[in-house]
Amino acid sequence: MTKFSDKDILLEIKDLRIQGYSDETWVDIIKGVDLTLHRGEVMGLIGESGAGKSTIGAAAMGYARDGTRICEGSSIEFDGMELTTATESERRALRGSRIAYVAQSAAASFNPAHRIIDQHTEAPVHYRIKKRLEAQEDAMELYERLRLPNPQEIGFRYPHQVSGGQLQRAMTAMAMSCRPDLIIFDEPTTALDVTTQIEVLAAIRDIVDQFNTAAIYITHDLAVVAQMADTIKVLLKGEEVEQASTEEMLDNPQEDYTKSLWAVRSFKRKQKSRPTDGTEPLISVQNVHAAYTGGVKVLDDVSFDIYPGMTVAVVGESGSGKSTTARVITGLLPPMEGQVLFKGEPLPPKYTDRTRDQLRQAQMIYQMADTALNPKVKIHEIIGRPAQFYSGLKGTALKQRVDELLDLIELEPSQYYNRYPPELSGGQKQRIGIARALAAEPEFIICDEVTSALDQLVAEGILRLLDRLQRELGLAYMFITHDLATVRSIADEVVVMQNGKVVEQGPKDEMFRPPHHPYTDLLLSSVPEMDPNWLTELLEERGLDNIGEAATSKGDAAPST
Amino acid sequence: MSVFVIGYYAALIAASCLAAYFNYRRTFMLLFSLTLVSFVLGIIGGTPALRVVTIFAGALALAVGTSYAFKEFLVQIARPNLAKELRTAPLTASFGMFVIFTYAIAGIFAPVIAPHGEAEVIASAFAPPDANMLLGADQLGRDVFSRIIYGARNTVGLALTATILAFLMGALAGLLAAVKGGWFDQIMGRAADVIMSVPSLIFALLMLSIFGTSLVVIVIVVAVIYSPRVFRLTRAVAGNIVVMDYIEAAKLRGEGDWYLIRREILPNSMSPLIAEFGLEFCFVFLLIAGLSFLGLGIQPPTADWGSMVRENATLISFGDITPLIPAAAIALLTVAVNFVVDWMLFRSSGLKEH
Amino acid sequence: MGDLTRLVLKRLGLGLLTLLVVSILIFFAVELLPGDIAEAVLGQSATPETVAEMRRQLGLDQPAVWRYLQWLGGAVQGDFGVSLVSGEPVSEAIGDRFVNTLFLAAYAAVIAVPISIILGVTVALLRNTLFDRVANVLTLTSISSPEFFLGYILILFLAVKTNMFPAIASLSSDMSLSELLNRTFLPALTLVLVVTAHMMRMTRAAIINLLASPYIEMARLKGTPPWKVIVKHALPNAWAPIINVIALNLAYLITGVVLVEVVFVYPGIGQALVDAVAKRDFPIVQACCLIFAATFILLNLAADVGAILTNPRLRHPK
Amino acid sequence: TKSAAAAPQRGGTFRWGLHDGNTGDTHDPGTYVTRTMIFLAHTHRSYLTMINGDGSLGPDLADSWEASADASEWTFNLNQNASFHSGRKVTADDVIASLNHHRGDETTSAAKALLTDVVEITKDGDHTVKVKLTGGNADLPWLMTDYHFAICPANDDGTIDWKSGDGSGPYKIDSGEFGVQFSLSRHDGWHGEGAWFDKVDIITLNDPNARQTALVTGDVDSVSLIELKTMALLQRDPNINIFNIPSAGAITLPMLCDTPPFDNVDVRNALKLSMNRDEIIEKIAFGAATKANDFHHSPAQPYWPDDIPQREYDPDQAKSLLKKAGAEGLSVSISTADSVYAGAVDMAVLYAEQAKASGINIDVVREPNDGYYSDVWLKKPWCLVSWGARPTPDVMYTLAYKSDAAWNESRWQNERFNELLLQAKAELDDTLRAEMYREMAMLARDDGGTVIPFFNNFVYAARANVGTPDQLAASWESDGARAASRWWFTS
Ligand SMILES: Nc1ncnc2c1ncn2[C@@H]1O[C@H](COP(=O)(O)OP(=O)(O)OP(=O)(O)O)[C@@H](O)[C@H]1O
Ligand SMILES: Nc1ncnc2c1ncn2[C@@H]1O[C@H](COP(=O)(O)OP(=O)(O)OP(=O)(O)O)[C@@H](O)[C@H]1O
Ligand SMILES: [Mg+2]
Ligand SMILES: [Mg+2]
Repeated sequence: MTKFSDKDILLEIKDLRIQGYSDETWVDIIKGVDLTLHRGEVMGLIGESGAGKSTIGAAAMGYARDGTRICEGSSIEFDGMELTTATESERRALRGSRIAYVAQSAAASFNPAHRIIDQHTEAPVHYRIKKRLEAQEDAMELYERLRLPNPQEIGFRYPHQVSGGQLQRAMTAMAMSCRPDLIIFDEPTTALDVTTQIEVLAAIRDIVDQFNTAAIYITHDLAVVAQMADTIKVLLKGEEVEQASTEEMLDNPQEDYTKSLWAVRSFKRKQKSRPTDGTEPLISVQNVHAAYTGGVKVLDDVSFDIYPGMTVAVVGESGSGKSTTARVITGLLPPMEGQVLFKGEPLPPKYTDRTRDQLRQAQMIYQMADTALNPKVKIHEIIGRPAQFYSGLKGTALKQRVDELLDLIELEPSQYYNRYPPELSGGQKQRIGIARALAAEPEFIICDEVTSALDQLVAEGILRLLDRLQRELGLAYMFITHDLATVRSIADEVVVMQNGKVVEQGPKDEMFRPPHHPYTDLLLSSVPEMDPNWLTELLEERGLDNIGEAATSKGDAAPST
Repeated sequence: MSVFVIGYYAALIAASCLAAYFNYRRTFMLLFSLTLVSFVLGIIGGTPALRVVTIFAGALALAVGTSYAFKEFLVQIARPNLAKELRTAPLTASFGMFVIFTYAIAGIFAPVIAPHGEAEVIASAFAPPDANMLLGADQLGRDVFSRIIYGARNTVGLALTATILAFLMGALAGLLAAVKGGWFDQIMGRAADVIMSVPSLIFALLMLSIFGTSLVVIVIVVAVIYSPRVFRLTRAVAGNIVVMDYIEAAKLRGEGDWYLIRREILPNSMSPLIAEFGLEFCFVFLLIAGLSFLGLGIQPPTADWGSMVRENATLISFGDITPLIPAAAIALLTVAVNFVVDWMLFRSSGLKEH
Repeated sequence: MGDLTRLVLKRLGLGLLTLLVVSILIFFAVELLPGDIAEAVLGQSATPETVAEMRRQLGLDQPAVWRYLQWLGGAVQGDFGVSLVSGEPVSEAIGDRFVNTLFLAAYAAVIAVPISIILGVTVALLRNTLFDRVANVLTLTSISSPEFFLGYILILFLAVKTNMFPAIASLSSDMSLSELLNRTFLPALTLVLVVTAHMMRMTRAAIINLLASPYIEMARLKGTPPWKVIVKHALPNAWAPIINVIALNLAYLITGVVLVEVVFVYPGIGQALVDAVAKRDFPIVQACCLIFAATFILLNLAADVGAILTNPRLRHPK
Repeated sequence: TKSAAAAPQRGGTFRWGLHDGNTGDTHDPGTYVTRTMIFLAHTHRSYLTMINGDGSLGPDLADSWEASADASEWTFNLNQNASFHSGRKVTADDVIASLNHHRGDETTSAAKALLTDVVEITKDGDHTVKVKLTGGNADLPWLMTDYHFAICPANDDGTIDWKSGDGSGPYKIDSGEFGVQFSLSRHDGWHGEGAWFDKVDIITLNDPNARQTALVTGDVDSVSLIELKTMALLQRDPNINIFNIPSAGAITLPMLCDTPPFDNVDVRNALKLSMNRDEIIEKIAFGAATKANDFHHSPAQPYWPDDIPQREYDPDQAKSLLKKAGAEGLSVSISTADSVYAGAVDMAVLYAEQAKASGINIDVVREPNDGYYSDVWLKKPWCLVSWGARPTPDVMYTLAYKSDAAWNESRWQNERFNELLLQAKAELDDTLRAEMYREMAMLARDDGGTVIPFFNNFVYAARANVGTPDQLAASWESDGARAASRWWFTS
């Protein structure tokens, strides 16, 4: 609080209360939060999913998101103007020009129908701040500052022609287009992988510094916010837990909840090693080459083994072929060459040719629980179906099995038995996905980025659950991820992939000990650490140009699904 | 200035003041603009114009009241889950449900409700309404009200059967095409093109002339004419669903096509299909009415709204409203169905605004 | 763009196949219709000998398959035969009428398409307000009575009572364009009323369906005014379904307006088709149906191409 | 009729809306079937004879005609002034070729049946035609008014040129499109009297509403058919005159007399007694009809027997007849279609209601309009038929009641009736002939298989500024289809 004087207050929120409409009633989402932001200050807003971070961010613009309303008695004062009582058009006049917003997923928030630059110039032209051509030139300048490749040309592309990291930077540039006093970043890097995340973080930090713009940086990742913010505010269920300057917060968290956030990263389990008694590997991927129809080769001579009861982590940046490997194993994508052995027996390449039992043995847990669970099917049927299908359970036996599974994933059966997936939280959905895989009683489960869409507390819970199940049921996991922190905590062996090739593999502890393959090195060093100076140091170490490199080399990467 | 006129303005102004006092801004704006409009109307049209406004407003208020009460009623009797959904329904939607409900009752209990038989000749041609015949008589001296009631059973029954059949055929083919893909998809797509590219009246004429004009044939022919549209829609919707991970998961489990369609895809494609149902239903009505242009529709003396409009349509040219009554019956149902559909669409859009 | 050309060519090829199937279907359907041209032409006064004689003269005594192949042989070379009744070449018999139909369809479309899109956008903007409800009730009411009845009502008010437009749309070759537009205004208006509701509701639904998207919220957060959010941000992404419904309705305007033609005595192709079916004049029926099918195929193709052109993802693949 | 007959005057374009036309129409007189073509034929072509406004037979192309004593040979003397629109004079060759168009094995003419008893047609000089018959036929000159027998120019090979649309009628075709509209202008060399209008536009208006509004708005000057339902409403318009002319056209309900239960005469009579004709005329024809008595001979035709008692609605007697026939609780179905007659389906429904009183259940089956006369008529045991007006009872009876007639729609066989028919045909003495027709009427009424509810009137209309003769012909709508040559504009 020392850095900024009280005269420079830009935004002052007092006793903010926001209600959301659900189930025909208004429920409190934000229960009286105060917030003071000075010019040039960056405030980090953290808290678990659903804490109300985005809602506060929008409220700072005087905007109540669809289905929410700001209650009377709240006060939002922006630069001397009271937003709660201002008319809609007065409030609208601020948006884009004086307060800008950077959305969580740039890919979804850019309008697919217009070129990036047209969306960029929309606000300045609308507010008559700049002429279109001027605005375009300014955009190119901003692109350059944000180290986007081809700054002269990239704006004339459509959003789908640009990679996720680049879009996120273009979004930041767009927010800058009117040189606003305040930018709200709503989890701008959650959808990006570690290597890309760094570039975006660096770009945001630069631009905010350069223009002395105030910012609210919303995230659920403490390590990230540590790099960005001057002050940090921790939220829980719509209420403030504590607020302090970044250093203070990191060194000396006061509240239990904040401390628990720290503890997440401490989960670690003992590493197991391969059985030495000559047991055959459960799954053996042998010299697999694969391509999607009509496309280029996606997998190039991939081989690795997975032994019973062990966890093999497959890491690599987006588009490196991790999911494709999983598809080959499950038989969704027959390989061009090579084969997959199950306990030494070759599996038919196409899943339609596999027997029911072969299908049962290899189950998959998907990354996006939202798309992996049918929203119109009740929980008990989602979980019960594999049990019914493979084991022929019926009636009370089936119900008992479903209850058992629900118990296993720590969801109270009586409460969740009849719910539909949309009525669950992200973590709960992911648990249902796990239960569905378990219901088949497999020996082997593929976990495709099961934690990347979840916040850390929940993700931690899932990892513990998987670990417990492995211990109790002796399962083998193939754990696809790009998050090395997760790898550290759960893996026994690691396979690193890049551009469809396995670049390195071995037991975890070896992998985390230098020397590495340069790519592994890049991955490892990109995982943010809880040190406020980590990013600065890393950038110095790598040199600015290197980061840009990492972004362009995978401009084509498809967003992971 | 009659008592009516004074009362009229007094009521309006009082209501406006009340609304203003209690801070109902929209209600106030509505009421007060009505007051202002009424001044103009009163000057131009005199008391009769005001009466029309009153009747109109009264009818509207009645409709609003009924809808509100009906919604509360439904909320009370529905299961908790359903009740929760119903509570979100706007008044228009509950009005729609009320009308549909009324039509259903009228259709199911037609013989009990209708004072006369649908074919019974009881008066002279075009006899005016009286205590016995609420809406007067038609060209043969049959009670129009009774025929409207029976029409609800015949027309709606037929249209409903035909539409449902069209949806069964179209949706099933669309789902299968989406799941199977490949040549099956192609063949079904081309077949749909062929059916759609023959004008529907001609298609109906050809089919009905060849296979006869029994009710069953009519239903099947109408269903065949409309199923390609449903097919295309379903195919498009299901096409978006089959790429979802949960479908992949089910396929990996080794599930058959039938299970995929029934348990996984269908529940997720319901809402666009239902929305389409609202309009198709109305088109089916009209096609059946159009069939009677070719002498192919429902057999006489069965009452059918479309034919009732047709039979006396020329009277409208002389300002006689006889044909408007069945036309209004159709229009009311169409509007009602689409009000409900609008609500479903709105829900599926994920918007929550008020 | 190479992909687009390939798509168009492929679809055109499939379209030809569809036409072939349609022609087979129509031929045998007409063949299966009870009665034949001889009985139809002679009507009530047909006697077995005259009917037999007429059949012989028209070559109807040959096997159906043979006659179909003969027709097909001609059609492939662009000769669609002569009307069995009048002996006139098919192109002469229906050429003018098709032009008339196209004119009326274009007239109606030029009014209906912009109106329904503008109305659709407006009701999407003012969704769930009184305006929305009223617009919906009105358009829905207009499609819920048979189109001929709608025509009668328009005639009553605009022709008989106020004498603003002529009640019958008979054409002559020496009319000026404005006279033509005036003469055909009522049938065009009827058609407009018939097709507007569908297109308007689809526009509304397609737009509303997008309003919960993140980029719409983003647009709002950029300070874009509500109408601009709809017009600039939602509409461009909603084109695909809208274009499809427009195509469907345009096809209807060309192929489905027999009743309107009858009511307004408009010499269009629909009337010609119905007459030809009544007379079992196979070459005419076939030609009309093929024209209709081709229209339908082309419009569908245009809709698909339109959907691609309005979607940058498809227009500029990576 | 409302309009007073003022002195006719020349000028104007007569726009004439006709109620039935088809894109597939042609100028071939052998296949005339729609009203548009029939009326057009009466406007641009000529016939040998014509029916006058007062119902008598008058000259057209033939100045005069005489029969041999047994009426088996007829001579027609042609008008020497008559010429085709092309300018060529009308000769005996044209007449012979035109009549031969409907004869012989090669013909596809619908009128073939009418000329089966013609043995030979010869000429006697350029302007005399002789027709030789197998037996006597006193009605041959009447027969020549049939709409098929339009005279067209002959080709050299004895066929006719019908395609060009040339004729010798009062107006010549300037332009036209079948099923849509024809424009005609006066043929200055016409041999007849009248043709007051300068031009005539014939417009096909199939839709009843289109006809009425066109008349009301003045888009046409006259229409050939008014929908009966709205007749009374239209009558209120002071600018419009409605003509309501009793005709010889009839609605018939033929039962196949060789098919049970109609093979029992008591059943047939019970059905005839179960019809309340007054109510049907009131509700279906809206009064515009003449009550019929189950024999197909109308007051608008010559020799009508006026002393036959009218059959009335009598459910009780019907019941007792049914009892006698052992057919109580009779259930039959009747086929009908909308296209037969406006209100045909309604009529059947109403009849079914009336017959309930006799304990008869009539099931109304609506058949498709399309192909009604080829699929239903003469095939289904009981159906509803509409007959155009025929000039004489002989033509009508020969066509549809003679036991071996192709169109004996009820398959009624009656020796005595056939005998009388042949006798009457050749009988030139009017009193004797009338006597025979009376007996035939009684036979048809009491034994025949056809229920005839009414003879429908022709109801058509013109705008008030159209002048008409005092008497309007009852052979077709619009003054015997000759409005174009008989009417005029008054102002
Ligand atoms: N329209 C609404 N109606 C009812 N509840 C809502 C609505 N919008 C949000 N909420 C609830 O408000 C709470 C806060 O939501 P918000 O989006 O602000 O969370 P967040 O902290 O941004 O979470 P995340 O990290 O998942 O983005 C959540 O519990 C959410 O379910
Ligand atoms: N269905 C598909 N058709 C064609 N190409 C595909 C398809 N799915 C993926 N690809 C391509 O294959 C490559 C590897 O994709 P894959 O999904 O295996 O990557 P990943 O390592 O799982 O990435 P992420 O971390 O983003 O999930 C990418 O270049 C991608 O664009
Ligand atoms: Mg959020
Ligand atoms: Mg992946």
